[in-house]
Amino acid sequence: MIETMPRPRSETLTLAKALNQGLRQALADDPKVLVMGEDVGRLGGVFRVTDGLQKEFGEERVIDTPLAESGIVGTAIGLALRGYRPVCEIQFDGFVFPAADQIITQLAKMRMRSRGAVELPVVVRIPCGGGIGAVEHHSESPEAYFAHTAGLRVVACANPADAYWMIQQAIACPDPVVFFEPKRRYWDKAQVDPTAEAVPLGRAVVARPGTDVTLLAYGPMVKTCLEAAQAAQEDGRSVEVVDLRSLSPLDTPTILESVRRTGRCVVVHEAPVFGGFGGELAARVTEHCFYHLEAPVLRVGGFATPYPPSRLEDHYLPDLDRVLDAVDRTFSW
Amino acid sequence: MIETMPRPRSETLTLAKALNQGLRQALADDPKVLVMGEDVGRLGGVFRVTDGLQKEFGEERVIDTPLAESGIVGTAIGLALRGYRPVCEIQFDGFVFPAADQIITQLAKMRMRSRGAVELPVVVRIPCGGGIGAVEHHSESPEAYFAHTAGLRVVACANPADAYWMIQQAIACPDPVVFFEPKRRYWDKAQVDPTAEAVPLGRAVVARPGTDVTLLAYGPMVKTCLEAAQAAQEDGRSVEVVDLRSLSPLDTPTILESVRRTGRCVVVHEAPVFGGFGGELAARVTEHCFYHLEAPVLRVGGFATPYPPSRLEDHYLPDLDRVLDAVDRTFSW
Amino acid sequence: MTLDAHTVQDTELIQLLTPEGERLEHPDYPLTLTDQQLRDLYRDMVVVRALDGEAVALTRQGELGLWPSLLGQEAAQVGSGRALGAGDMVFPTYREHAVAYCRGLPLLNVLKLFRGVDLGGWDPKEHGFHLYSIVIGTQTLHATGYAMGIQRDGGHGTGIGDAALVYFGDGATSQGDVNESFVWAASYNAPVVFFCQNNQWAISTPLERQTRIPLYRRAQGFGFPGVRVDGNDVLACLAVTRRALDLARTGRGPTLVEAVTHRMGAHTTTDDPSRYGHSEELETWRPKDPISRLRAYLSRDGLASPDFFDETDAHAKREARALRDACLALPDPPPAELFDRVYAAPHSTLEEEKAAYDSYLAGFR
Amino acid sequence: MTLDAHTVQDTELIQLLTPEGERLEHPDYPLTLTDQQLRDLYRDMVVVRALDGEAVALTRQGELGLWPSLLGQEAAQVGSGRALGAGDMVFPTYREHAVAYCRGLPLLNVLKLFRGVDLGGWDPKEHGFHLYSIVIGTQTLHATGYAMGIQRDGGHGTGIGDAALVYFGDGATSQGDVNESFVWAASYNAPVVFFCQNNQWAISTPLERQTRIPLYRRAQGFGFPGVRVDGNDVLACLAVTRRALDLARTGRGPTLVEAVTHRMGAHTTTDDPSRYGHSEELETWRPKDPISRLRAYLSRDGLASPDFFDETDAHAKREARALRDACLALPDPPPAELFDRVYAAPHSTLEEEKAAYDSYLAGFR
Ligand SMILES: Cc1ncc(C[n+]2csc(CCOP(=O)(O)OP(=O)(O)O)c2C)c(N)n1
Ligand SMILES: Cc1ncc(C[n+]2csc(CCOP(=O)(O)OP(=O)(O)O)c2C)c(N)n1
Ligand SMILES: [Mg+2]
Ligand SMILES: [Mg+2]
Repeated sequence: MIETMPRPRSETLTLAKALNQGLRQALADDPKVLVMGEDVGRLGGVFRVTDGLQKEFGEERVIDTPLAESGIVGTAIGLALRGYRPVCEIQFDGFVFPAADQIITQLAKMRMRSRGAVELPVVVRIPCGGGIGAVEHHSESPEAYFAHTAGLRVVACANPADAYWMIQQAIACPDPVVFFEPKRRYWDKAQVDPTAEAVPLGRAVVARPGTDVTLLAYGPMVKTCLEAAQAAQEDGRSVEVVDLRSLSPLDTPTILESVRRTGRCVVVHEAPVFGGFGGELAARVTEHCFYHLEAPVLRVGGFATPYPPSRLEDHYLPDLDRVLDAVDRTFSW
Repeated sequence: MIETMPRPRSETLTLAKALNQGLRQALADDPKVLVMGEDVGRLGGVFRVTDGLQKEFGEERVIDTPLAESGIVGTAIGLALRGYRPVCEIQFDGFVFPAADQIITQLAKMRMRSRGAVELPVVVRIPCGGGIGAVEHHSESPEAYFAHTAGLRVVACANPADAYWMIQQAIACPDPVVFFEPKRRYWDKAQVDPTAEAVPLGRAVVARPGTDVTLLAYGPMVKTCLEAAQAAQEDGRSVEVVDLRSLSPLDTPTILESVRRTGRCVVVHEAPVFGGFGGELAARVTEHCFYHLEAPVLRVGGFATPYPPSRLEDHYLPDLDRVLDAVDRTFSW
Repeated sequence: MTLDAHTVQDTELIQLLTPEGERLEHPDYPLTLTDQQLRDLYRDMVVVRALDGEAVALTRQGELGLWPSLLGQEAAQVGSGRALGAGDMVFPTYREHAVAYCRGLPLLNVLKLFRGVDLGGWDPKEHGFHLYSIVIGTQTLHATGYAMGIQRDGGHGTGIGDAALVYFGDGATSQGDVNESFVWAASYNAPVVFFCQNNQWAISTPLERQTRIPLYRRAQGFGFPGVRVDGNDVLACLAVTRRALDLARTGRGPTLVEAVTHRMGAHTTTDDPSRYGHSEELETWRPKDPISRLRAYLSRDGLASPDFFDETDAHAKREARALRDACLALPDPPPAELFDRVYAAPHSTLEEEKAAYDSYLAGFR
Repeated sequence: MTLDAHTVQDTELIQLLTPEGERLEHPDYPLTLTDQQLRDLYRDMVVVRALDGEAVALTRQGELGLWPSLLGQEAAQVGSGRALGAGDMVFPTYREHAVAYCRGLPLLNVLKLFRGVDLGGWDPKEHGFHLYSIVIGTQTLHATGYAMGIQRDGGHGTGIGDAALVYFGDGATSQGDVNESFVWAASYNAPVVFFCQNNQWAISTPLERQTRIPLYRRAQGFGFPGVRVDGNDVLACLAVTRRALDLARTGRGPTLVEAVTHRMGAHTTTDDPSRYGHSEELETWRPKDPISRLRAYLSRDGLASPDFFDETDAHAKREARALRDACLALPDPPPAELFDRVYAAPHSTLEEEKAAYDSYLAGFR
């Protein structure tokens, strides 16, 4: 059955379905690939990203686990040590912290500890971000914690095509990968062509070319930035949007090339600005484009508060207006 | 015995002993103050910071706990809910991660969750940093994780006097405080005057005035920067050193005032530069001092690798030469 | 002495009221209640079921973001909730609506949380009812630490002291925090009662994935007593919790209570139990309904008149109606809520952000 | 059925060799060894004690940063280590030097770690011996996951399959991870043996702070067998571990072994046990020394000649001497080690940092 599974044709998929297809493909291509987590099997995941996979590949490969994130990641490490390639699902962003120790002190460091003898091709999938009217702990953006953790690769997909390819690339990667999925974009649809040439993992892409200012974003904020760029165009401003796709490694050349052209830069993420990954981007861009910058790199993001009750999240989350406001400020500097 | 305890006279203390005195004073001043952690009681802590406290205040107030960091912080939260002021010790920086969930999802967020009804005056003490020839997990600098976590206050002491005052201020603070102690400076000695006027928690200080360039540092790197400033003076360069003391909140005015005067800024910390707190400092300084800067803010710190074996730590840790090299680069821009 | 999991015989389940409404006696758990007290327990269960149902309806109508229904767990929650003393502190999960009700916390507070108006926002001290905990298992350590605080307050162990009662589910027993709380409670002999509502499911994950022996036995591994009680029997839950709280108050340390019950509905309003064979069980559990068995007992023994049942239903309807009206009248929070509840003392960095956002908003006016 | 902690009687301790060197039989743990095998076990213990002592000396002389001595735990480690099959995988803490020795891992590798030359750096596959784990308890989940991998490889349960053996201390039993590994191992019936060396101390923290009942009973709370063995009896440790591994290999799931032993020295070379009353115990434990009792048995029953003991001591001295020489000859690692072992695939950001640092260093040449 696995051998004869036909590669899916080009079709319109939601981001969630594209992930599902990518996981199915990975499971079919390599018998060592496993999917594990809370409710990923029979239920197919609370977002249905793993829908149907247990039925197709069995309970031994698509594993419903007990309820403990440290246990999920810790046993995934053990499975990887035995030659498997586990893909762990953390049910929601806010629930990754019980696994922080296994991810930060073990998953990230074991290869260095072994001087390269041990490889841990483990993927930790994390649905992230807000904007879905959820309760506490279900709308967070913890990427900065992991980007600062050496030994991990950290990526974030922003559209169905990237979702389909990046999840497969992450699974094929010999290093541990923390894989962020933009929850509120799960139902966005786009064409996915499995026969197309995939952009390498770790590469940023110019999602929309422009000449006046560069917006740096990843995951859920890419769409927001594209909308802002569209709106800005109507006021005659040409905004370039760079989708980072990967935070660690960071595709610095692509970023610098863009900012040197435009001379202005705004960084956008949902996570709190304070101590967030935007600081790394701003510092890096400024160091390398000091004489090209017409204005300081500005950051738009969440406030230095816990994620608020959902009736306040529209204030907390960067939206088109706040992005455009920052763009305006870079011009009025 | 508590009532009649005399306030200690001005004396020369090591940083470790100053913390010990500060803790003793806090325990004596407020019967609700507790000290808890692994080996803090009978042993007095692996660094002897809590030496003699259990003997003086009893096992009910200076508590040897079972071996689990989540348990330590989680029960400290419960004790705080009952009106106590627990001071938790995490034995080494690298062992804070099992407590990450209790710190990030509970300790930091409970006040907001309760709309202010609940206060958690909990202090989490973390000996941090390298340079002591230790094995893995005993030399790390995890401050960026906590500075990015809204709801926490994050401070770092750099000398005995601050150690003595800041630990007492942290304990008196109604909010949770993550308190970093520079391990390799535990044995540094200085005069501590308990009758002096303490600098408020959250305030940065100019540790050494200068006119040509500002060094921003905290914890163990303050001393390194002061040494670098001394060396630079011999080459006729006037280097100002700002000891941040607090990362959250950040004393932005003091920082900006300094950089606007000097026109140059170098940030120094032991943690990996990539995604580290230096990014926040560089981005913030640049945004507010754009026209004052003669050169981009440069960052000196650890590399994007796990903390290396101790025989390599001199390469990994910022030292006088690497700080001066960055200073030189800001002038040759 | 070793234990073979495959030959574990299911041991005693404490029951004082059969599904048919027959009253049983148990030597360790004597319970004498007045007719009024029995009717009050019935009313509690009927009312909370009605309030819970109203919340489900409000969610369907888009007025709440989500609702975790307690349907089927009324006896476990009312029985244990009514065992509490005024000074005790409850540490709930996100499903203890009936316990909140027993503690006198207006359920509107809970609806606020699920409407997204706030994150809980009540004062735990006011009703001896801590905030809801959504991160599974975390509250067990809070309860244990709180109990350690009770020990330090003095006067503990006299029998009149306070105790902590913490709720968690069958799935939660797999979390490290829950097991660490067992270590701490045993080590310090803390006055805490661990009340596990084993409702057979953790979302779609059946009990068997979490454990291969009855959960109450977990306590034996940590050196304190575990008790298994019929979680759909409000009288047994009351008696067993009372005894456990009494042990705690008198310095005899922690107890784990496993209340065997059933989540009769979906995990939450966003869940689809038809995907994981949850419905098959309903047939076996419906006859064990916690309310019908008490009603049968009250009627059979003439402890309540037909009018009482009608009045109770009418009262429940009124309560539900009032809850709905209050919910729909809830105002949205002002943006200031974002910034003003994070820290008790001023935090300069956050204040800078607030000022910047205020002037940004002012730009729109 | 409840359990009162204060009336827990200390239950059966598996022992095949008394402190006086008397050989006992146990129905569940038959053990027949050749004289040669018995002498080999003796030699193992003498050699590892010598190597361990040499490492302590090297630390005193500043050649190692730190050393966690295994003094007193030789029987627990050699007995369990010699029970392993070639295909089994060991997950050690930071103290299993004797197990490393039994697995054929040159101890120089371990000295490298404590000298700060690397962080471990050996290939776990080569000797079926995983890297040392310093973060308490983490390795128990790795072992359990590894065992789940064994189950998925096929051929498992036939008795010839592999198993995982994980070591941890008495203090570690309080960590969430260790308890989660019990949940997982029980839930999946994984072929893993949990070997707890209860050496009575976690640095300065006595066993009583971690638990109020014998640790082997923890397993009962999770539904799998727990066994208590005299950890200073190499024969009992061998027999008990063999049986546990056999259960794992034959699809009968996990076992917890509590080896009751004693840390006869300091926690590590930087520890000062005089501060916490550790020395008081030494008198009671010294007569139970794991080596002397086997020596007594070998001599009394004439299983070894006086020459053998002399030869063994001489051999141990030579080994220790060789280890010292090799340690002193260890070169410091080059800076490239900093960057080249982090990722398997190229990582552009780290490469940029490496290039920058290389040119920085070049500036000094
Ligand atoms: C740490 C953590 N992981 C995952 C979740 C998502 N989640 C919410 S409820 C739930 C199941 C809980 O099951 P159980 O403990 O039995 O309680 P019940 O919902 O049945 O009352 C899960 C996995 C969470 N809230 N916290
Ligand atoms: C998570 C974590 N917390 C704290 C420490 C510091 N520490 C190192 S060894 C030790 C005691 C361990 O005791 P035990 O588990 O009994 O093992 P033993 O050292 O006695 O062999 C502690 C607290 C650690 N290594 N990891
Ligand atoms: Mg449940
Ligand atoms: Mg020990």
